Amino acid sequence: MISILAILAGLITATAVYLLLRKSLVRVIIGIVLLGHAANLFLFVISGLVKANPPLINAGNDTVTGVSADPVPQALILTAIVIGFGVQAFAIVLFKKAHEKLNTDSMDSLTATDSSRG
Amino acid sequence: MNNVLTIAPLLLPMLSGVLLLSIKQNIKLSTAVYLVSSILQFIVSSILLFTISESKFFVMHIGGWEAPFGITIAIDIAGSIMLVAGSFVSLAVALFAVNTVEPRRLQFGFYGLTQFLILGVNGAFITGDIFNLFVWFEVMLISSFVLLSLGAGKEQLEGTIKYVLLNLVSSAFFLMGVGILYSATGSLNFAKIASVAILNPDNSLLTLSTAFFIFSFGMKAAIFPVFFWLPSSYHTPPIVVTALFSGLLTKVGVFSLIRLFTYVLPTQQQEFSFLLKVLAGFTMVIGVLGAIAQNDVRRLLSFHIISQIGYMIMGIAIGTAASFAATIFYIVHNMLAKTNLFFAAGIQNQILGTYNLKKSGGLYKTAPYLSLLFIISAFALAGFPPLSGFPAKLTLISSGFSAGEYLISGVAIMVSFFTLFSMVKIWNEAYWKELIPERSAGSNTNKMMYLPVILMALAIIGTGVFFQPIYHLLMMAAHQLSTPELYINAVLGEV
Amino acid sequence: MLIILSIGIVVAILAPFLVGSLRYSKNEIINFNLNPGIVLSLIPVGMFIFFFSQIPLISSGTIPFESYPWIESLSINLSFRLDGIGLLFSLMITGIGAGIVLYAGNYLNTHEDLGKFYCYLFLFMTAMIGVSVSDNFFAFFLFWELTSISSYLLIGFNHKEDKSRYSALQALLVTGGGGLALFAGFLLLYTTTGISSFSELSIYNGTLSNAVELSAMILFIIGISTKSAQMPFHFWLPAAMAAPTPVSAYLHSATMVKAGVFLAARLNPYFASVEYWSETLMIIGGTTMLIAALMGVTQTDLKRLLAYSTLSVLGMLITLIGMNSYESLTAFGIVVAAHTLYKATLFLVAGSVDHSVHTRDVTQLGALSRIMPFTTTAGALAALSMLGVIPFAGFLAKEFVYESATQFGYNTVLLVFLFFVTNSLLGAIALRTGIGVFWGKKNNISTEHAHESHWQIVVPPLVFGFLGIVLGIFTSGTTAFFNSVSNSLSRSTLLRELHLWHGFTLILLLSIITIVASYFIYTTISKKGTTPLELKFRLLPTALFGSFIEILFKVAGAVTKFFQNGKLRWYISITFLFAIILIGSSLPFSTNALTFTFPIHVTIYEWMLTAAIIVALVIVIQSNSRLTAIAAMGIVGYAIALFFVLYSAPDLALTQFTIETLTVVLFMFAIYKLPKNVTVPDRNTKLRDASIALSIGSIVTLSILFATGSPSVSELEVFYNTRSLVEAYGRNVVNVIIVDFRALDTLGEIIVLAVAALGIVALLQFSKGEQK
Amino acid sequence: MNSLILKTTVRFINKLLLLFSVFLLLRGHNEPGGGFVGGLVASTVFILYTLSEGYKEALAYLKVSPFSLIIVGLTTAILSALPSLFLGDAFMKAIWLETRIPIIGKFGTPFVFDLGVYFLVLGITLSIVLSLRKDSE
Repeated sequence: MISILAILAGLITATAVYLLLRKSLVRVIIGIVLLGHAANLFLFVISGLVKANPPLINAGNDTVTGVSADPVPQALILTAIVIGFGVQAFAIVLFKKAHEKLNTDSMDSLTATDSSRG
Repeated sequence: MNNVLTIAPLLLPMLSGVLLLSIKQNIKLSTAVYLVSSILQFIVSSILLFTISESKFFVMHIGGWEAPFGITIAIDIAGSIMLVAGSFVSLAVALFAVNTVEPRRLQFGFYGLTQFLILGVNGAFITGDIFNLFVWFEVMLISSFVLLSLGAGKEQLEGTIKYVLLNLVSSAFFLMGVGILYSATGSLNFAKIASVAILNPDNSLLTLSTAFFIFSFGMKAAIFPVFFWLPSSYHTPPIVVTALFSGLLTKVGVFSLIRLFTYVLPTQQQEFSFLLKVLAGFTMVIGVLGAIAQNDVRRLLSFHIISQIGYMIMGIAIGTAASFAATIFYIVHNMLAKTNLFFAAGIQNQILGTYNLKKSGGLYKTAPYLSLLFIISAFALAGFPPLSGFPAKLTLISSGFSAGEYLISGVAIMVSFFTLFSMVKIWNEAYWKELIPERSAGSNTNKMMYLPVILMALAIIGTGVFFQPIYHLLMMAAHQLSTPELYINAVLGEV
Repeated sequence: MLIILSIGIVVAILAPFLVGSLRYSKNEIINFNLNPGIVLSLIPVGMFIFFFSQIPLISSGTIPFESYPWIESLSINLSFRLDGIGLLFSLMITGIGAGIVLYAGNYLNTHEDLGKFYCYLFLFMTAMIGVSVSDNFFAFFLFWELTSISSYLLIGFNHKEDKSRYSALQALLVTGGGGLALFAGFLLLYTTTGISSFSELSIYNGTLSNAVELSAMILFIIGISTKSAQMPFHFWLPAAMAAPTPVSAYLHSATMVKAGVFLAARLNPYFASVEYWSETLMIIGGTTMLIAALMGVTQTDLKRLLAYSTLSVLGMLITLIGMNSYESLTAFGIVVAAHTLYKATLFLVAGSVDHSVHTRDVTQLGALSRIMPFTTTAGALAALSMLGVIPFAGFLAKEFVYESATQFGYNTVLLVFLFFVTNSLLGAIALRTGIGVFWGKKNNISTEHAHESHWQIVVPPLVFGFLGIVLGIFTSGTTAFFNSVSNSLSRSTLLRELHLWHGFTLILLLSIITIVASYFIYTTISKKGTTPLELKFRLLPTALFGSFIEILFKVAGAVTKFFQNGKLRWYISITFLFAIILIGSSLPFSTNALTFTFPIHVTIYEWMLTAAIIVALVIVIQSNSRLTAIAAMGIVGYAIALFFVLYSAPDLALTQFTIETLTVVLFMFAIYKLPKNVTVPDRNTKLRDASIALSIGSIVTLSILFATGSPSVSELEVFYNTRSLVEAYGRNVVNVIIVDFRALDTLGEIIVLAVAALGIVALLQFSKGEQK
Repeated sequence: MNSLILKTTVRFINKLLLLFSVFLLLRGHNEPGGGFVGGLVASTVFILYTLSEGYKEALAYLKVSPFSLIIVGLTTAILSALPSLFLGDAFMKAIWLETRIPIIGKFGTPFVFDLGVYFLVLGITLSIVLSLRKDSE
């Protein structure tokens, strides 16, 4: 299953990259969200998969029993998801605002800050 | 006491950040708190630097969980040098900000945001954990996003979009690098990873994760060819924000690269040395050419940041103790000189109402003190003795010569020629050229605006003139950096 | 010597205030006209007296040495050594300096920037003394660069004129570039030998590799040639005449331009034994002295005439060092001294004339001897010295030059001829500038308002002019001193008596013929401006420099436009291409095995989820409707959450579900009002982007497959699983990690959230509030 | 959205959701849940209220500004990290009460920290959603 998920992570990344290269602001921002998903999935898959044994300590035990999922990447991904959410939320609103102010949906028209007319 | 001192670089900006946010509507009070906190942070980090040179490392295991299980904060000499320089820059920025930032921005939490930015920067300087580094990067990034977009002007929004997109890509790759590293070593702690890496220098997964990190940190440091976000965005916010960014942000990327090749994966430096040299050369050259092509002071200086980053990358690429020492000082020198040039540009804009060099002029006559302050920073950047840029270039290039790296050192020397040229370009246009109609300096500048500029200029002169004790410190820092065993022992305990 | 240098710096800093207060007191408090030039000239006079008093000591062979630590660990010290040549230069700098300070006090009396002028001038003077006495390479470099900076500021003194600014830029770039070469040269010697001072270098007996020796030599020669305006870097010097005349007199004839020559002299004790050093210097110097004299003689502007003759003499000095014979090194010291005296005088005289008659064109000037008797006297004294008439110092200098040429082992005839031609041309220039202006026929200028200049302008050149005779007559008294000068230029020590009169020799005959030839040339060339020769050798390099700047701008513009073209999509493409190259090339194909296993034990749920994600991805890419794309994006997120459920990560799943929902809600709030703007990319763009995307995707997939090769239980996992309940009192290990084991991450995380929220509110409300 | 059904439903469901969010927060240390998810669920209460009544009413229903929730959350979280420092221990070292408290179980600074997260998440979600809502009106 690792192989499938690895390919999936690759496909999500590829889609994200493809979207980042599109003109439309909306697609670019979707690309950003997908890239975040890909990175999280990457982190998840790369540290191995364990089915149906979450890192929880059952009543009566002092430690996690059996071959359980590694809690470390889970904790990292949790943090990464939340951070990613914060940053993406900002980016979404930024795009909305930019669209309102600049009145464009095209990435290609965002060239004002690099023209050397200054 | 050492406990408090170790966590203070995080605790102080964190506390003052929250405090400043909660009192943001009261401008007088928050200004006072902001200044006091900035001064305090500088004092504390200086105390840290003075005390650390005796006991070598300040290590704290957050939450009391021993390394490598918890998150470790480990301050070395290099880190504390960065803290002092960083807090000095932010103090100067604070002094500049209280005189220039308009109340509206303050009501939206400008002061607090700068504190969180500094929190992220400090965290990146002192953390001993790779994922924690990611978190501090994000703290720094989101604060910079908000500072950059605050005000929501058209250009600002556009610049922020470019900045945000490219940096988010870099964050995603950072995370992937962490994943590979964890999978390869089973740890997130620098020292632990390093000890594993030293035992298995041939582990090719380490090389792979290093590539991810070089990409991500390189992007943050704005090296060739991933510097685009910087010139697109740095000139759009108010100049004080640009000054703060130029002093801190890219340097964090560079410093993280140093960390990567010293305390995390010291065995990988050799592997990437050649690539880094190539990148360093291109970064220097493309950056300075970009600077020459500009007519807007802020853009010119922004491209300059890139060019100067190339020098630091060169130091990392050479990878000797001497070159690490030189790179650390080069970062400090650049923080000072660059920030000050942006300040000077800001005052220039206050007087002339424009950043455009074609429309500028007359400052030599109308603002003689500004002229002096500008020329100190500009010549420092070009490496004239006895200003800070001289020992910076001297140590860096001599470390290159000593290591037999003549080609890249030669490029570095050539680029200083063009650096000089671009600085003189500003001088000729904005200062010497006659401006008709003439504007007088007194019209809309606040005398207090000069205070941080003078402070910085004194620091530029001081670090150049009194370089001997600094050099001593640098050599101790470099000794730590080039002997990862010291770090490993300090963090993990004698094994 | 540190004291002298410190005084110089302090005076430089105080000068603007002094000038300001003197001007103020003149108007307001005391009605006493004290010119700042008079006050300030006392400083260099004092310094001169100090250096003068050192002559007996130095002549006796003693070399005072002081050293102050600067960056000891790098062997960078402020170490000073006052040897013969250092003393000679210090005397020149302070002596001429005193005159210049006095002179400028009147010459620029009314100039608004007089204060700044003195500041730069004293900075320069200090820097020059520093150059002369520094022993440590880096101390030397410090002062060397300071001369470049102060010279830059002085050349651009009339900064409002485009021409001044351009000339200053030219001078700074050429000398600054040379400075960098010098820096590299010093560093090269330092890093390969550990030597950091001239005195160590001059007795260095170790061996350097040929490559190091050759590159250091080339670097130094670049430094020397740029500073001393040798071919092909000579063009900045005539342009530097844009500076006020006292500056030209001081920097660009008497002192700064000699710094390069001085460096050659300083390095000569070691480098004389290095292959090609002497030959290179002779070729460069010889070319420069001949061509500059040829170019100079036809000039019509007084300052230009003098500038070219300076160039020529600088070439001669370089040649003399290159010859490296005992005679030539003795001649070197005397030529330096004689040239300084007569050239400073002539420049000051030119300034005086310009000040009075308001032209510097020799074809217009003439018959000023009646109107300006003192200026005339000074001019004549200097011209006679330059012409080489007995008993002037210039005569002595010429004698020694000819002697060293005739005594030189090979190519004697060529050398003698070269010196003869150059000297004759220089003599003609002397006649044009020092004689023709005053005694020639009265030309078509109005001399109605012409007058003799103020004493402050007349006295310095007169004194210098007279010193030219004094030096000539008291030759024998200076023997010991000039011997100490020549001894500091080479490793050997030989003593030699100096006499003004050598009897009737071949050399005397040569001297006489030279004067005759000079007169002949002077009468032949009546009026001429720019000649084809000058076009080739001045304007060409100037034009080359100009086009260098132009090309630089063009290249810089083009490169910048190429990389930073404003197109975000280009930036992203390049960024990903970089990732592909950097990371792709680090993939461990050769060492690690891919852990690709065919999915056998895969449940139907997993296949469904996989299919859902793939379909959603296709929809995201293909769909023209935003809403559909956003919904499909949500499906990807939810499917991942379900994978988290399947693979034992309930907390992740919970968070992913809520976050995904929130993100979609945010999208709806923010985006759904946006207008539809469907642009279909063309096939090529699609293909290009798809290949970038797929490359990155494969890198991600391959990285995972390579890295999951050796699954092992990490010690972290074990630690957390066993301690979570016992020490942190929680059964949910992931949550315990988040709030306890790695709580600092979470603290950072919530700060990110807080700042993001703050930023979002600011984005939405900032401009709104402004409108109200 | 002035649907009466929605309004009634929201009023009924709100109390339940709020209770659920506290439940999630409390059990987080032992079962999936925690301050973050709890905070998010709590915020849906007010988001639903915004949808049914409007953002001004939602603000009134909340009684405090979302921004002050952020500050409270941040302050709580940071304060929970400090006591150990005063005791000379490492930053953020957990301090636990000896006695167990009903429902929560062991009470200690990590719980306070999680509480801070809860408030902060509630605050940020609301400030984002409400200001977006305000912006589009």
